[in-house]
Amino acid sequence: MLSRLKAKVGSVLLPGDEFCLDTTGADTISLAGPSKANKVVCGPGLRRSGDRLLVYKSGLLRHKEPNMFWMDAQHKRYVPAKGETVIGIVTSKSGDVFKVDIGGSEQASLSYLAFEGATKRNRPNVQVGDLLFAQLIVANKDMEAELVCVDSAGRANGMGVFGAGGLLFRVSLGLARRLLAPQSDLRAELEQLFPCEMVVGMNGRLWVKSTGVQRTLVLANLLESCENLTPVQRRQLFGKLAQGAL
Amino acid sequence: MIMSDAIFSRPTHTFDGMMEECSPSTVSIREFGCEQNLLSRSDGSASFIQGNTSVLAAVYGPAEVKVSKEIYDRATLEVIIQPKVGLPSVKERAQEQCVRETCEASLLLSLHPRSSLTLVLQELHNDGSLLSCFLNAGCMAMMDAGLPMSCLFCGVTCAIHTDGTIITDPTAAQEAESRALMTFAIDSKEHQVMMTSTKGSFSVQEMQQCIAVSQAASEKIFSFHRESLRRRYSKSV
Amino acid sequence: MAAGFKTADPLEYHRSFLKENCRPDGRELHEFRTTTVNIGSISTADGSALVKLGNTTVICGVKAELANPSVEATGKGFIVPNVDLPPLCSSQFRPGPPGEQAQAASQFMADIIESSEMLQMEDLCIERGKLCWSLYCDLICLDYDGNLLDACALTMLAALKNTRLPKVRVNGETGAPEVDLGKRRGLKIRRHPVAASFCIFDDSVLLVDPAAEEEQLATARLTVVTDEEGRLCGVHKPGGTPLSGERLQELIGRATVRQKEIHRLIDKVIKSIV
Amino acid sequence: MATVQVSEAEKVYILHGIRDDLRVDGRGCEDYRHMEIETDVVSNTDGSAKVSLGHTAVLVGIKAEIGKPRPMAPNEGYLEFFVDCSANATPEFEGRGGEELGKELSNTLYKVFNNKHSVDLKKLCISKGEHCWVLYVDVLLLQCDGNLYDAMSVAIKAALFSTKIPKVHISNDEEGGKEIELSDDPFDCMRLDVENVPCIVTLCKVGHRHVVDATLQEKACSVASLIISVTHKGTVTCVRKMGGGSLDPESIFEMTETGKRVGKALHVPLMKLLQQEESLGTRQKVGFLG
Amino acid sequence: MPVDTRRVRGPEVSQSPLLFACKPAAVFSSHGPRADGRQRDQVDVRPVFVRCGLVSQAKGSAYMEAGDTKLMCCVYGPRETERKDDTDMKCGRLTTDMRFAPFSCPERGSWIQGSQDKDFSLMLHESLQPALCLHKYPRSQIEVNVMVLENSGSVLAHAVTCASLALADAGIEMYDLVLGCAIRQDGASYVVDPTYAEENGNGSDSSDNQGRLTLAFLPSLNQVSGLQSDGEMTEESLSAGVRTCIEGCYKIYPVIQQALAKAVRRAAPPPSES
Amino acid sequence: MSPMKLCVPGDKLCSVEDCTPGTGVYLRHGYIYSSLAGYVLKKNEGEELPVISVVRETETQLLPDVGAIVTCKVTSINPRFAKVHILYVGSTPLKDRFRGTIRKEDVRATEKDKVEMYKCFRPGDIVLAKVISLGDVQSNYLLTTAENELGVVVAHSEAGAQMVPNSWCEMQCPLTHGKEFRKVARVQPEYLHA
Repeated sequence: MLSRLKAKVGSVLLPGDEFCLDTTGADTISLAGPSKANKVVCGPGLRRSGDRLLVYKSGLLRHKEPNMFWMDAQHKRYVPAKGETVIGIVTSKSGDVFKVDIGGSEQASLSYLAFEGATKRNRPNVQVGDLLFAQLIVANKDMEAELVCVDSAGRANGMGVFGAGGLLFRVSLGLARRLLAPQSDLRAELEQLFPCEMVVGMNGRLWVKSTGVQRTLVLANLLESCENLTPVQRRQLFGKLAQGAL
Repeated sequence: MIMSDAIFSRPTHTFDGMMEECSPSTVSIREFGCEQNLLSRSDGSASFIQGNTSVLAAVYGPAEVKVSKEIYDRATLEVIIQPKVGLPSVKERAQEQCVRETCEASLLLSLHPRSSLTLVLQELHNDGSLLSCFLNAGCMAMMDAGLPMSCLFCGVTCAIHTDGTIITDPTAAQEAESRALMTFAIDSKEHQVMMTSTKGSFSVQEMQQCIAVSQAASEKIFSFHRESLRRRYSKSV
Repeated sequence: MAAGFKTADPLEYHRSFLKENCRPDGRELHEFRTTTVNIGSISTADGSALVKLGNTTVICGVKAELANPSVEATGKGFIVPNVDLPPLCSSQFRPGPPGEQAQAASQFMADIIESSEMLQMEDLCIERGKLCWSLYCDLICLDYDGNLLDACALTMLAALKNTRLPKVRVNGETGAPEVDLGKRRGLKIRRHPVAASFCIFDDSVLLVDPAAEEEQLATARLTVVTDEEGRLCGVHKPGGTPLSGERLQELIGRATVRQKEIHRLIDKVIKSIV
Repeated sequence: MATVQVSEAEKVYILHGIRDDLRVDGRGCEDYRHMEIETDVVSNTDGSAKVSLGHTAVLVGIKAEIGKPRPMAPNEGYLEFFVDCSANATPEFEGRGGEELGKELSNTLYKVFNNKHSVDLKKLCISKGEHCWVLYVDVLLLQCDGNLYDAMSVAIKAALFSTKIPKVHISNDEEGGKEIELSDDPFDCMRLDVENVPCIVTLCKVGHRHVVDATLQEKACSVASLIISVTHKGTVTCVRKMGGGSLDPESIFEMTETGKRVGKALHVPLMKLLQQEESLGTRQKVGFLG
Repeated sequence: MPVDTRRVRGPEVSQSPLLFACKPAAVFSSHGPRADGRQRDQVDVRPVFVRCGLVSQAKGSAYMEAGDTKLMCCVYGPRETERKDDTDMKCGRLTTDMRFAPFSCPERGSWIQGSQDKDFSLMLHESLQPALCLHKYPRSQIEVNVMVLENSGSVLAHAVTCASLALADAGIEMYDLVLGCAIRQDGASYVVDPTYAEENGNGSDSSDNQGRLTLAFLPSLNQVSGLQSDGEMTEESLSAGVRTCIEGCYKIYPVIQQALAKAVRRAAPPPSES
Repeated sequence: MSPMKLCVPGDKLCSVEDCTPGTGVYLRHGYIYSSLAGYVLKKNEGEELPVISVVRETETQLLPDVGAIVTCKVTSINPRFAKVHILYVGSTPLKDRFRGTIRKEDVRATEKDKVEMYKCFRPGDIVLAKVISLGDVQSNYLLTTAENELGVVVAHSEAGAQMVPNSWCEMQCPLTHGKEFRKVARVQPEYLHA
């Protein structure tokens, strides 16, 4: 009964809502290969139990072809997921790993060797308190999250320790995702407004650096206020700023 | 203790939280309302108002857990109830147990093993049906925090007046006049009884009637849940 | 390996028994453990009782002290029940102030006294507004093997039935109380509230009088308190698996039967002492 | 309690020495270390004393306050002991460690004074069942170098000796109640008779012998010790076995015998010294048992 | 004074009726036979009743009655040491906790452990430790919990005996059993295993040579593991008291041995001699 | 047959000239004393002196000792070690939980540097291991699984079903047929019907 599910895409669902995925149902949409097409992929907030699909987080139901569904929710606490890029703070060194706070329930670990060009002899220069941009290669409920600062080809690819300057602050996870979306209006508009460097972690941490401290601060404030603005309001605000003193 | 300070450390100015009200029609419960996401430091928060009774709830977690409280295959949930004045006493501890075990039954704790969840419930004003308000505020705050839940729940209090009539969601004065008081937590899936806590003596029939009335009242609260969520998400598309 | 199974995967271990409709200790699902009551064994207390519910052992000593009635209720005395779970009774309890479970149990005992009206607080008044009795019911668990609430409720009831207060009169001239420790009389117990506890296993199977391990593995716990007139004076289900009204009805039926059994037992014990 | 690490070789050396009545610092088995006593050292107390024994230093302050007699003894006052093991004395006292030792020491003091003769409690009664003097005895351990009990008891005796309790006048007011007036005159005061206040002698069993006033090293070689509080008459007000080992009944008899002898001998110069210091009126350091 | 928020609270102040008794309780006289008919100046201990293994949750347990003195002891462990330090690596740690039920004494006690209870715990620790083979339990701790249910005198002495029984029942390796005995010196005469009244009474008119002595003794090794006295005694009566107590310990030795043997036999049949 | 002799701690059993001390006894001044309450057991072994022991049928508390085989449950893992609760020493269940650690280098005997903890254990797994050290003040018991007979004996798949071992490093879920990596112990007969 995928049709029932699809009909709900974009609407609010609550924990406890459930859908039947029974393919033998009468109003199954006839598809060429039901077994293949009906293979529903459950994203965050949804889980399967037998032939039922259960909602366990409140939010909006989202859908991506062919059959991927997930719940889009507004949360503040980050739950690490594999493959996501995050901004972390190095909290301690122990043995051959760094402990990095990424805002999850426990600290993630990062090996000395997971940096571009790092070897046992040539250790990266990382100090406690440094900011890092890194990718999660292990993240699941049973294990400690693990970070790397290299891609599969062994390149830094933008990851690693942040340079001096810049400002780190927190935004909601939803805003971070909006900034990272492939066609983000928000991002485009910001870039028009100021030249700046911006790093967005999926964990809701944002690092910005612009020409001068004042501009950096304005930018940070602007982003924080974007949290609750409709696109129209936002454009008005940006417009005002563009004409303003800065 | 720190948690409760956090609640008061910020004025309740709101970002995208909103106030909504709902006037019940058939089963008579007082006007109730809820505001979500009104605290910035917690991972989820809600205030719940039933008539003049109001409760503020904050959720923290999943966060790091103390080794002594770590459970290897699920999250550790802690519920802290703060009375309006004074220190929590044995009565609050018993209520904490009721709220905690109800939350534990609805949360999917196994999805966050070896982590801690904390629910802080601050009584703002008590005008009867406080335990049900704790439950309602707690549920809304957990929803706001996006914790995985198998279902929602709500709390309903019923009082049996000395003349035998059943009053749902009684005020403090009505509670004082009643000869029995029952609070139920009802789940959103099957509308069954998750929690009961009673005071006074009553017959079996009376209790069954109260359960039926509470189940009817729960429908309203659950549809309110959905409606308030819908409005909240309508803003951010 | 059966024993191995028990510690390594206790849940599976219990399931394997429940499949056969029995329990690891050999009981049937709806069977209470052997209950014994012993009263008056502590001579330093004004009333005392020791109850064994299977292995679970609780002792209660009632100490009566003289106090001033509260301003709000000048014609009433006090009953102060407290439950302690010392580290002696199980390795799961640590030394220190009472934990959540002990506190919740204390509150539950206070609720039973209030809801059942087993004792009229007016009976504890000696002179209105001036002097009254405060009965401290101190309950100590000596062996914790589950179902604390049933055992505590029964111990408290038996200890109160056993309590005999000394004769007191207020001296008209000095206003000081005069106590005649030699002359004592019993309390008037008006109702006999009896608790019956259940737990639900795997969201479905219902067990009566759960042992410690069963309690720990259960998905819900429930305690029903009934008196001799079949009225409910406490339905306590702190959370867990949702139950339907019909299911509750079934449990209440079992609790009513239990009340009769226990009431008979107490009467027998009291008679045997006199 | 503060401990030191002692190697096996050191232990053997100490043990053999003691067997021959020769201790590492040259003392015999029944000798005390150098002791210094000062009284009236803290101005805002009613009585105080500081005692140092080797490197162990103890300060005792006594405050007299008016309280209500205990219901079981309406015509007596009472003493309250509090021992503060500050982390100054040794870092081991930081946190719980000091607190526990403090409890242990003060509990022993209650036992030592739990008899009718040590201090005349009836003298502390002001009006029966209503008012009495409560003496708060606060002990502060300044430095820890073994044998806390003995140093503490000597300091308490000295402090009690120097205690001056203001005289009290009771008058009836108009409503039939009683009014208590304290004398303002600093010389119009009551003194306590400390003759019967016991001193503690700690005997450490080292090898087959026992020693008085053990140092930390000697203590580390001992498995058990016996503390004995002895009055000037030689009666015993408290005995307590301390430490993780056990003792032969015969050695207990020997030790109590020694304790009595040493304790009795300790009182004589102590009282003399206290009276001397009193008569001098001025404060000066006086060596004792040097 | 902070209020105890973890217990059900009663009236602000309440007093024991004993304080207002019109007829004072019988005083302890220092002449003639003792109130319970025992002989003075003789090693006349009360008959003891002991049972091992009553508590299902504990590793070992013992219940003991001596006259009206009733106590229970449970042993847990060896379990992982909570706070570790260097000595724990080689040697196990013994922890003792002794507390009084609030109703155990003529006057109601507080739930909160007083300094006296802590002192008892410490004495218990010092009396037991010499008997235990702690080096067999590295990295772990053995917990001894004693609950006094009724205090009718000589509690510490009986607590020592009871605890050593519980330790033996738990299968903890020991060099010897530990037995306790107490005496009350009253002028020239003495009473062995004093009752509460004898212990706390004022005694004879002459207030000289009044004291209490408690001794813990390893009977097979002939060693004293615990000794405590207070009051005021001559050195001679102290030494005599120690001898009397040792004699008293030997009196209860066979009872304790038999109780243990019985417990061993009940726990398991003899192993086959193959 | 005469009933077996019972003894309590401190009972003098015999002289060292008559017997060799076994378990549950101690030596003092040339005599053997009992340190337990139990049955006195004498075992004759050939020419030598008989061994005298005191035994209790009720499980005497065993502490995990170096060399002992223990059964434990994995409670958490990270790339460097797995934390476990020790449930059994040999076949004796422990009443109290002791914690242990299996370090990465002690998981298997070969290719130690290539071990990935996540492919060896998961929380909840039941593991057979051997005690290699009692650890120091900071650490717990150190355990190893570097033998064929040691490793995971019971594991549950993501779907919650008990998995069946495929090889020494892989197990399979009977429901979903999904495969998961583990350091599998060579199954011993007594575990088959568990």
